[in-house]
Order: sequence, then C-alpha cells, then structure tokens
Amino acid sequence: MTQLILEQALNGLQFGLMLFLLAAGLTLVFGIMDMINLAHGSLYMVGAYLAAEVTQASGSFITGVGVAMLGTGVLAVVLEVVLLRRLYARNHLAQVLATFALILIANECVRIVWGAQTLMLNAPDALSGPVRIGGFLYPSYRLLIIGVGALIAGLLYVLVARTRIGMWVRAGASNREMTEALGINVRLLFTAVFAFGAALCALAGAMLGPLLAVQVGMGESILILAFVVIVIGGIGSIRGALVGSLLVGLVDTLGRAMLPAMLRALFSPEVASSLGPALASVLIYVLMAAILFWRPEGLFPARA
Amino acid sequence: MSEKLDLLLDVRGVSKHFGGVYALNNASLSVVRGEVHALIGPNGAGKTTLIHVLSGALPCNGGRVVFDGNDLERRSMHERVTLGLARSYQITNIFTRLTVLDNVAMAVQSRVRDWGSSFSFWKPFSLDSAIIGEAHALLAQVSLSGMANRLAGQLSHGEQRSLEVALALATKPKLLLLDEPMAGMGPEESERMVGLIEHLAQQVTILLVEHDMDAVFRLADRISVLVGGTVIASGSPEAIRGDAEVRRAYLGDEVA
Amino acid sequence: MSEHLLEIEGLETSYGSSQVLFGVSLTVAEGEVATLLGRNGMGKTTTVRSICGLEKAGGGSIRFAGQRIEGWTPDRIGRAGIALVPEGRQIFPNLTVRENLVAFAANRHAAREPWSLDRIYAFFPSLEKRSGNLGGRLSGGEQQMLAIGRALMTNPRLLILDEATEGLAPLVREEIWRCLDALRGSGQTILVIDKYVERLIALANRHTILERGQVAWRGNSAELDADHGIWHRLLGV
Amino acid sequence: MRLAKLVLALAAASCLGSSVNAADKVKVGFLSTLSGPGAGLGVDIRDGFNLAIKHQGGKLGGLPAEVIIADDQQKPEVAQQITEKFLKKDKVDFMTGIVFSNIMLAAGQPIFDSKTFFISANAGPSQYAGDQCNPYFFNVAWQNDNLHEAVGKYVNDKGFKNVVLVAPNYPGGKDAMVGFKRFYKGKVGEEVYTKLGQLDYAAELTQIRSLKPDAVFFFLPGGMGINFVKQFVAAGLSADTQLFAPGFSADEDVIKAVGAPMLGMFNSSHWAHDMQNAENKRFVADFQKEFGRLPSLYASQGYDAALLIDAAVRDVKGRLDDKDAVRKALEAKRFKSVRGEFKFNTNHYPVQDYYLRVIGRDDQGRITNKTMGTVFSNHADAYVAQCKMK
Amino acid sequence: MGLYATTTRRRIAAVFVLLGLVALPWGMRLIGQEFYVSFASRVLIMALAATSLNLVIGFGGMVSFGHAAFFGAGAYCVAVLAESGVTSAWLAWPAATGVAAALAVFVGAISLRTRGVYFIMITLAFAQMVFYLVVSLKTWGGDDGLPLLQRSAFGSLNLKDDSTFYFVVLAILAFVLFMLDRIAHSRFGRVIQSIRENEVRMEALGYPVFSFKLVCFSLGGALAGLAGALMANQAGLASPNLLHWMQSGILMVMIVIGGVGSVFGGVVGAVLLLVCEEAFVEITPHWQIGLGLLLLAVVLWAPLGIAGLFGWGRNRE
Repeated sequence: MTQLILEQALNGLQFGLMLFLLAAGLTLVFGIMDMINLAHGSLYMVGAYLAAEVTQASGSFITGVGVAMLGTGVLAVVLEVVLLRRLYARNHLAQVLATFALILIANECVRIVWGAQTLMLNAPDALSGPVRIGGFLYPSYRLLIIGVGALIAGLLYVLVARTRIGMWVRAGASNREMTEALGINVRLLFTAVFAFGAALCALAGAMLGPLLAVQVGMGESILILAFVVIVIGGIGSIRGALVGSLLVGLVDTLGRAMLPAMLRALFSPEVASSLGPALASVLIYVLMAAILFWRPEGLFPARA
Repeated sequence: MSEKLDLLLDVRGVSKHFGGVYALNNASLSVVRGEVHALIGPNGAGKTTLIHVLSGALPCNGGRVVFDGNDLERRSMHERVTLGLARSYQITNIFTRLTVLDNVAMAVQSRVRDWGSSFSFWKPFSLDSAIIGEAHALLAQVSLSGMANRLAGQLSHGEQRSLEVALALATKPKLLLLDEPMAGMGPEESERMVGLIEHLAQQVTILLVEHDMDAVFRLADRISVLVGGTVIASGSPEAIRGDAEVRRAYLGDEVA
Repeated sequence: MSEHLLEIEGLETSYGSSQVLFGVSLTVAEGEVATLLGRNGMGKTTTVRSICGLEKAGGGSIRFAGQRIEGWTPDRIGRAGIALVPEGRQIFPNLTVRENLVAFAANRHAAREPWSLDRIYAFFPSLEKRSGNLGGRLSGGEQQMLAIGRALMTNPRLLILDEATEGLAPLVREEIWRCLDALRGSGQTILVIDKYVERLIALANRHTILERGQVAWRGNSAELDADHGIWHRLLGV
Repeated sequence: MRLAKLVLALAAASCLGSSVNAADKVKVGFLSTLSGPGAGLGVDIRDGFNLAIKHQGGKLGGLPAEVIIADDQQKPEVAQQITEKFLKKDKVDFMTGIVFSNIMLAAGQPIFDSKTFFISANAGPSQYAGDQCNPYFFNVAWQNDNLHEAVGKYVNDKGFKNVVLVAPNYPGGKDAMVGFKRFYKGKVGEEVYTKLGQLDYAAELTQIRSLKPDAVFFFLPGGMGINFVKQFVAAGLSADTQLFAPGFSADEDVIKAVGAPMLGMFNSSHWAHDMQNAENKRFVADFQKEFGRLPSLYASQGYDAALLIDAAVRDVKGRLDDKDAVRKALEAKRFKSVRGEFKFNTNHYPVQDYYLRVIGRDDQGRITNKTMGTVFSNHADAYVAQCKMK
Repeated sequence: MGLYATTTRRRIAAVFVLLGLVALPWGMRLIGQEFYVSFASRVLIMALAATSLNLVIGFGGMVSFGHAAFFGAGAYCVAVLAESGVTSAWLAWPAATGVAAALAVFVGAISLRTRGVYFIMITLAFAQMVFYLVVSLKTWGGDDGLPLLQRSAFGSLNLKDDSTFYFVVLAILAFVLFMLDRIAHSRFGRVIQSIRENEVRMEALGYPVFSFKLVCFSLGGALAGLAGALMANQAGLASPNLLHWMQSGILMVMIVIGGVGSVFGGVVGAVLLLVCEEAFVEITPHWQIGLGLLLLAVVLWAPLGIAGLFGWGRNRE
C-alpha cells in the first residue's frame, strides 16, 4: 500500500513538475506585466509540434527538444514585439480576447502546416522501458521528466533568487516604473522573460509529447491547469508556481487514484463508480476555489 | 474636558500596522457634534490611514471606533455611510465618465431610506424627479450648476474637488470626513473652498484633514495633531498654537 | 557650450487633458546642490518625473550632460546618469535590503570613488544590520536611507530627491540632512525637493520656487533667507 | 443584419440551384470526425468510401455521385447542425460516415424523420439495434458490443482468471464493459474508468500494477488507446500481463503510431487486411497504392458502405424517391463485401463472423495484424430481440 | 454620456430590424431555404446568451469567464425535466431560468469576493467544475449529452415547427432586449454601471456594492439559463460543449465584437460571428484564422466593438 502511494506520488510529482514549466513563464508574464496570455498554451503546442517534426527528421530527440525551445523562443519574441506589447496597458478583457484570437489563429496555422490528425512523438528508445527503483518498476522516461523538471525548478530558483536578472525581474514585478528609472530596460527584460517562458513551454511540450499526443488544441486544457496553478500559488510568484504545480499534480493524481476506492467504502458501488471519477476530475477546481475563498490572492501573493 | 459634550465620533486607541510598520499607534480622538475638528500632522503621520480606518476602507489592528453610539467594528464601508459617516478623498475620486449631474444624482440616490429601493429595475431614472431635483440643488450649493451636463472628467481640478465634496454631502451625513479638500488648489480656489466649508459647517459636523494652516486655523473649532501615528495633542486652535510639544514635533519653526 | 549638467527650458507637461507644467526652466550645475520649492500640487514632483522620463514632456527641452533627453525612455535616462529618490521611497518591498542595493549597482561614468555595498553600509550603518531583511519590513527612515543608497549605487551624475525628509521623525530627518551635507562635500550634484526651507538654505545654494506650474521665483540662499515675504507668499509657511 | 441574411440566403440558393430531379445523380452527405484525436478513424472511412466510388468510375449505381464531406469535430451539436444542413439545404439522398455512437444518437432522429437513409460505416449504438431500431438505419460494420464480446469470449476460453478492464467514463465505455462481461465469466479485478480524452495513464497503470492481473482488457478509442499501450509497455507491465483490445484499439492506424510495443497483442475483428477473398485483395492493394498505407477496418467499412449504396441505387434504377423500394434493395445487400459474407439481421445490423487477430511481423517485416482464427460464426447482436421492426 | 443611453432614432431602427426579422420565415419559404429559419433561431438564441453576458461584463463590469455554466445549466435543466416527463415550456423554461439563477447566486456569492484576474479565474474554475461533473454523470448522458426527444410544448403552440419556434425565440429576445434597455435606464442599471466605473466610490457613497453585483451577476446567469433552455430545444440536445470554457470564450468574443456595454452589442456580435462562420465555412475550412484576425482587429482598433464604431453604445471618455 505504501509502495502504491509512493508510486502515485511520483506520478503526481512528474505531472506537477511539467505543469511548473508551463506555469513559470505564465506567472512571470502575468506578474511583471499584469498580462493574461491565453496563447501560452499555443506556444506549448508549437513547441511540441516542432519537437515532433525535428525529432522525426533528425532522428535525435535531443535535437528535437533543442530546436523546439529555440524556435518557440524566437516565435515568442516576434509575437511579443509585434502584438503583445500593445496589450500590456489594456484591460484584462482585451488581453483575454486578443490572446484568445491568437489561440484560434495558432490552431488553424498548425492545422494547415501539420494537418488535423494527431502527430506521434516517441520517447527515445533507450528510455522506452521501465527501471527498477526500490521495490518497483517505474517508466524511465517519466523519471527523466522528473529530473528535468526538478533541474529547471532549481535553475529558475537560482536565476530568480540569486542573480541580478532575477532581482530585476522581481523588482519589475513589484514596481515597473522605479525599476526603469534605475536604468533597467524593462521592456527588453520582459521580451527576454517572455521568450524564456516560451522556451520552457516548448520544453514541456517536447517532453510531454511522447507521453501525451501532439495534436491541435493540446494547449488549451493544459493552459487552464497552468492558470489554476498560478492562481493558487499567487500571481507573479515563482515559488507560488512551484508549490501550486506540485499541489495540483499531487491532488489530481492521488485524487484520481484514491477517491474511487475511498468512495466505495462509503457508498454503494454504483454511486461510487459514477461519483468517483466525477469528483476526482473537479478536485483541483474545488481546491482552487477553496484557496481563493480563504486567500483571495493565492498562497504567495507577489505584490504587497 | 469634553466628556460632558455630545460626542459624535469617539476614536479610542486605534492602531494599524502594515507588515511591522505602524501607521497608527494607539491613536485617540473625539469629535463633538456640531464642531469643525481639524486633524493636522506631517505627511506620513497616519492622517489618511485614520480616514481609511474610520470610513471602513481599511480594517484596524486594535482599538475601537464609536460613531453616534454605534461600534463601527465589522461594519462595512457602505453601512457606515448609512449610519451617517461620509468622506471625500484626498486624490479626487469621482466618476470621471459620468456627467456632473449623474455623479451627484448617484450619490443622492444612495439614500435609499429617502427614495425607496435602488433595486428598481423598470422605472426609468429620468422620471425620478425628486432625486434629480435634489442633485441640482446640491450642485447649486457647491457652485457647479452651470456644469451639470459636462463630463466630470472635464472639470478643472478645483471644480472636481467641489464635486467631491458634493458627493459626500449628498449622502446627508452626520459627520463629513474631508481629506485634504484644498490639496493642489490655487489661492482663489482655496478661498472658495474655505467659504464652502464654512457654509457646510452650519449643517454638519466636519472632521477636516488639511495642510493649509491658514485654512485650518480659520475653520477649526478644535484641532488634533497626529505625529507618528499617535495623537499628541487636541484642543482649541490657540492651545495648539501654544503647545510646546506640537511646535517641536510638527509646527516647529514653520508657524512663527 | 554650457557648464550646466542639467538644463531645462520651457518644460510643459500634462496629465491627460489637464496641464500641470507651463514652461518651467531650471538649471543645475555640475557639483552644486539645487532645490525645487513650492507648495503641494504646484508641479515639483511632475518636474522631476518629467526629467526622469516618467512623464512625457509635452513641450520644451531637457538637456543633460549636453544631450537632449526629453523623449528618452526612463531606463535610458537612468543609464545616462540621473538617479531618482522618489516621493514615498518606493523601495522594492519584495527584495532584501542587500538586493535593493546590488541589483542596480553600476559605474557607467567612471566615478573616481565609486559607491560599493561596503561604502553604503558605512554611510548608513543601520542598513547593514538589516541587510537580509525584506525592504517592506523597514521603518520609514530606513526605507529612505535605502532609497538614497539604491540611487547612489548607480553612481549617478545627478541625484534627485523628491521630498527628501517627508514624514520622517525629527531625529531621522536630521540624519538625512547630515548625509546630504556629506554628499555635497564629496562633490555629488543634487537636485532636492523638501519643505524645510531653512535646512535647504543651509544645504543648497540655488533655489527655484514653483507656483502653479510656473517658476515664480529663483535666486540664491542669501536672497531667499532675506525675503521672508516669499516664504509666506509662495511656500505657505 | 436582416439584409445580410437575405443576401446570404439568395446567394446560397443561386449557387446550389434546386434539386427536384433527384434521379440524375446521387447525393451523399458524408459526415465524419475529421479533426481532433478521433480524426484517424473518420479519415480512413472517408478514404475507403472514396476508393469504392472510384472503383465504380465515380458513380453510384450508375448515376453520378456527389459526396458532400463535413467534419463533426466529434461534437454532437456540430453534427446536428451539419445534419440539418444536409437534410434541409443540400437535400441529400443518403448519409453516412459517423464514427462515434454519441454523435450518431445525436444526429439520428432528424435523419430518420426526414426519411433519409443512413448507412453507418462504424457507429453501431445498442439503441438502434434494439428498441429504437429504424427502417432508415443500416449498419455495415457491427453492433458496438460485438468486438468486446469476441474478446471476452476468447479471454474466457483461454482461462484467464483475473482481468482488469479499462474504459473511458462515458456511455460507450460502460457498454464495452458490459459487452466483454457478457462472455467473460472470470474474476474482474477492477473496472477502471478514465476521463474521456485522457492521455496520461500514470495513475491508472500504477493501480493496475498493484492489482497484479493476468490480463488487461481496454477499450480506449483513438489517441487514448495509442497512449495507453505505449505507457503500458514503458511501465514494464507487458512482461507479466497480457493486453487485449477490440479491433479498433489495435488496428493499422494504432500500430503505425505505436510500433514495436504492440507486438503480441490480441484483438478481435470482423475483417483483416490479410483476408484472402478477391474483393479484399483488390481493396487492400488499391488502398495502399492510393494512400500509401495499409487500410484499417474503418476503411473497409467505408468501402462496404459505398458498395451497399451502389448496389441499392442500381437495384431501384435510380428511383430514389421510392423509399420502400430503396429499403428492400438495401436489405437485399446485393454486393460482395471485402470481409466475405455477411447478411443484415432484422434490425439492419450485420450477422457475421468475428476473428481473433494477433499483432506480429509479416513476411516483409512490417508490424501488422495476423488473423488467428474465428471466435464467433454468424454472430448477431444481443439487442435484436428488442427490435420490433419487421 | 457615460451611462448607456438610447435615442429615439435607435429605437425606430430597432423596430424596423424587428419587422424584418418577423418577415424572415416567409422570405425563406419563398426562396425554398427553410434551413435558414432554423439557423436564424440558433443565431437569435446565441444572441440572447451573449446579451446575458453583456449584462454582466458590459454593464456590471464583472469579467466572468464562466458564463457557459449558466447557459449549459439551463439546457440541462430542460433536458432532465423532459426525461422525467415535464415537457411544458410553462414549467421547464422558468425552471431552467431559476436553476441557472440559483447556480449564479452560489457562484457569484463566492467569486465576487475576489477581484480582477482572480475573479476571471474563479468563475472559470466553477464553470469547469460544472462541466466535469456533468460529463462524468452517466445519468445525464456524460460526454454524449442528454438528447431532448421532443421540443417543449407551449400549450397548444407547436414548437416542432421551425417557424413557430423561431417566432417564440424572436419574441423572447425582443422582450429581453426591451427589458435590458429599461434596466439600463433604471435606478438599478445606473447603480451597476456606476459600480463598473468606480466601485470604491460607490461603496463610499453607501451602496452595498456586493449585493448589486450579485444581483446583476445572477440576473445575467438567469437569462443565460433561459437561452440554454431555448438552445436545448433548438438542437434537441443538452450538450456538454454548451458548458465548455470555449463556449464562455465565444460568448465573450461575441459581445466584444458587437460592443461591450451596448444593449444590442450581444445581438450584433452573435449575428456577425455566426453568419460569418456560416459563410466562410463554405469557402475555407480554416475560417477560424479569419475569425481570429477579425477579433484581433476589433480588440486593437475598435475596443467598443461594432456598436462603438456606429456610436450606439456608451461613449468612452
């Protein structure tokens, strides 16, 4: 039983860390520029498609991931400079709609380039099997994801907490005007942060591609989850994003695994079998609503 | 000394801190019905914080506020207004995209006890002639009659300050909190505003926060001095002028 | 062509449709301490915000070190060597004291004695004790010292202080004045806004008084000291 | 806006003309899932259907064929809107193409109400086999339960004792479980229900591992199944646990996507590309030539659907307005199916053989399905008794 | 004028448009395109749904990203009632409106504690909860949706007839628009529009802002429920996609294209969007690119939507 919980916790950790890659960029963009970017999920999709395409063409998964990150980063810079910049000063409704428009456009463009059908991206052969950790087998590719996610989280922590760039980002998030007056080109900084966030998105897309499916619209459902994460964590806070990601990852995974069994102990099998999955799938939204009810600005509000 | 008087507002040992920094530290103050009570003190002494605490925009961390016999703790902002506590804002806070008349009418309409419910969905507001009539009367009182159909955002700074006062006045308050009504005004506008406040003082009790010492000493019946979040003195203008501690902490050499 | 470090000519600035500055002219020479005086709402803060590029100048010119800087972005002006200690301090509450100082440290104009973290801590010993604390946890006086220290760490050619001692306890206020005296002694060019005229007369030499967005008076300390009518008329004291 | 609408309507009317003389061509409304995770199925049906028309020289029953293709996006209400347009605006003679049962159920009633024949090339909901059976509905594929029943029977016959079932938490998924259990009498370790459209099965696989079953039966259509198999193998479960699936989760489209991990997986089908009749050989060869891939069973069904229409139109000599004659012609099924023989039951669902297939390498080294043997002969569905249609 | 205002000329124009819409079924029969009558019903129902959201966003200033929950709730209510034999529109439609309103009161009471982005997200969260709950409930058809075997019956009125149904929908929409116009000019309407302009000041004037917002939010939810009830009847199905967050997004798109805070904004947006879709989908399957570009253009260059271009709605500045 403990082994089961441990393995499920690993699953939750893996899911949470992937969410973190998406949420990190989103929360920074959100925190610094007060900008809701629904198109973040589209960057994730583009990253996954690029990775699938390049991996297939080159035969190397690593090349695929690299090109995907680079390409998505460049696309993000173009997007930011041409369009998103003009939206920072606008209200949230305008931002939601403009980036909603971007989702529509991105989905159709991908459909034109790659077709409507799902693209398949396979994990590198070396990682397609399980490895033994402790008493049980665990898919090695998922372990890689946990490793990469943890590495990026650590890297981000150092970047944000220990480097001057990180200080500028935090300063810019709390008081953009003063940061500029002290000689920092916040506009450029933000473009860089945006591109960086997009590259992380692409990394998530490329890493999740072999697990999930590379398809049009893949960004939307996970985008909602990423938003849930950053709202739980407190908008603009990297630490909040990490805590939120892990919370959502664990609650979702453990909920799906444990809830039906728990309900069966309480209700009749029919009730349990229909209620279980229903409750499990709304668990994270209940979590979010509850957190916002008691802490209307999330767990780690970035702004005082 | 004021125990026998009719207390309208009694602030007892109110504290408010923002993450360790005290903006108000055990501040006490009482306003007698019918007076103009001025609150002075250096910038950052906590005057605006006190106004926020009194109006309910900020919760306090300790102490009590009793207004007209009601303990204000846990009363929401709008409930306090219903009790008769209205405020103006230091930074002009009006409906810039509404007309001047609409601004005041909106404030008049808030007195549901006089007009019936605001939850009226069907009857056109344009037929609420009583409300509109009173709004016009208020505009006349603050000398804005000619501006009734202009957008509030298009008024000059001084006119906006007057409108700000009219909004607070429209709720027919027992106590009017005026937060720096003369901020940023030229001498002529200031003069007009002083006249307006003198006129209002005949109808309503006023707690006035103001930097302009000339105006304060002209208008106030009593003055309280707030320094570092604490009221260090309260009394008549003469007493305050002569108070050694007040001179040291605030007025200093400025009022010779 | 001019020995002035900062030279403002006919500056006009508006917020939306309401104009605040109506042709303000002002100069600050290299190495001097100048003041900007006036009652609340007369345009002092708007003037320094315009200098720093935080408000868009609608007319007139701003020259700094020989370059026209009006229309530049705030960060470019900051890098050109103007550092602002703004009204209300505006330190970064989510950065530690140390981070507030080191984040923007730079020496772009090859100052002979550049400011370093150690030198700031020596200058404001109370900051060193609070080094690891978040900026938001400091008292008002410490925040003001931090704001000055933060500006100094960019080794500015011109240091601007808006309401340098506003809302500070008398003792703290004195400490700020002592610091400004010391900075003047080291040759730092300073433009300062404050209400304590007597203290400013001692600190600075040239003074400009604004009245409703226009320069109402300008002169040196002796002239200002002599004419208390100006104090009363233009400064409301 | 009134003006805009009028102009639009007039434009549409002038473009399309009117179709009073129904007999100068055959109009088919092809509504299928052509985008999203389920798109592979619809695309194969479409390609199979078009190949059949090409084999008939662009005609159906000797009349020029006009096929209007539309994508239902796997959304019931989109399907309804398009159906409405097909019926009322384009006034089609036949409809076909729908992949998913829920879409079929959403679109069915208006089609039958307008007395238009629907030839199902895949969707076979139990309702239309049973009490809601309809004279205008024909199914050339199967009833939904059939393939699950076949697997259930095989698993039962082979003596597996502890089976875990996996299906999405939606009616089709629950029906699949019922179908499997109709013939499997052993112990069901657990019925795992996933979210529809779920793609990550980490939690479910962990649960399966802890249950230690000797076999897993899953019904996860489209991309869901692809991911499940991949992750099942990656988790190392395939070593001790045998995977079973209905044919749709182990057909050529899935094999192409998953590859080697599928080797050795058992599944059930009523057709296989290696069937040796002449029609099938021609179909498989031409399909490969035309589209560069092996046909899936969906393609074979699309192909048969077109052939059924072709035969019926020929039978009635183009008199498509005579609904009774058309129905009799359809019921007669005068064509040779690529799966060999089958006939329509009284509920217009097929009575046919079901085979067991295993995935292995063929003589060219390709990974593909190989037919192992027959599980059911002349198998009918379980609902036909409830159908009151005569 | 900062608050919404209607001119006489605009009212006359509305009457003419209404007359045109009344004539539409005969016109379509004349040219043999009855299909478009049913299409027009769908457009008008979406217009009603968008209008209900416009009340919340445009007039109340509450950017709700979960409006689909109320839309879908109305649809499911009608379908569930029909399953249990209640087919009378007199019962089912008010019930749908009431259920949606009750849901909106619940969601609003919790969500309105938050502000800005957090409000957007928490309304979305509640809509997602409703979506997943419904999809998981087999008794309500899960992912398949719940078919409505027959349209509701309005006494002896035969709603099965597309034209009759169309007229009922048109009458309801016309009434709701008239009502909205009245509300916009009523005391309540002025209060919520002023709250949109300056919430803090309204509180400081003594208005219980929370209650006003909640009533406005719930009223919007109720009207969305009514639209949902009609939609279930039009489509013959309560589909979970009605509850999907993309549906909330589409409704937002409609009011932004049409005009936020204009009484006719929702109608204009819905008509434009759906007619364009109908027209473009014939030209290219990738018509959504066009929609995306149109939306971008509106957001960037015409923030008040089509209504704003013609000066129908409230003015800026």
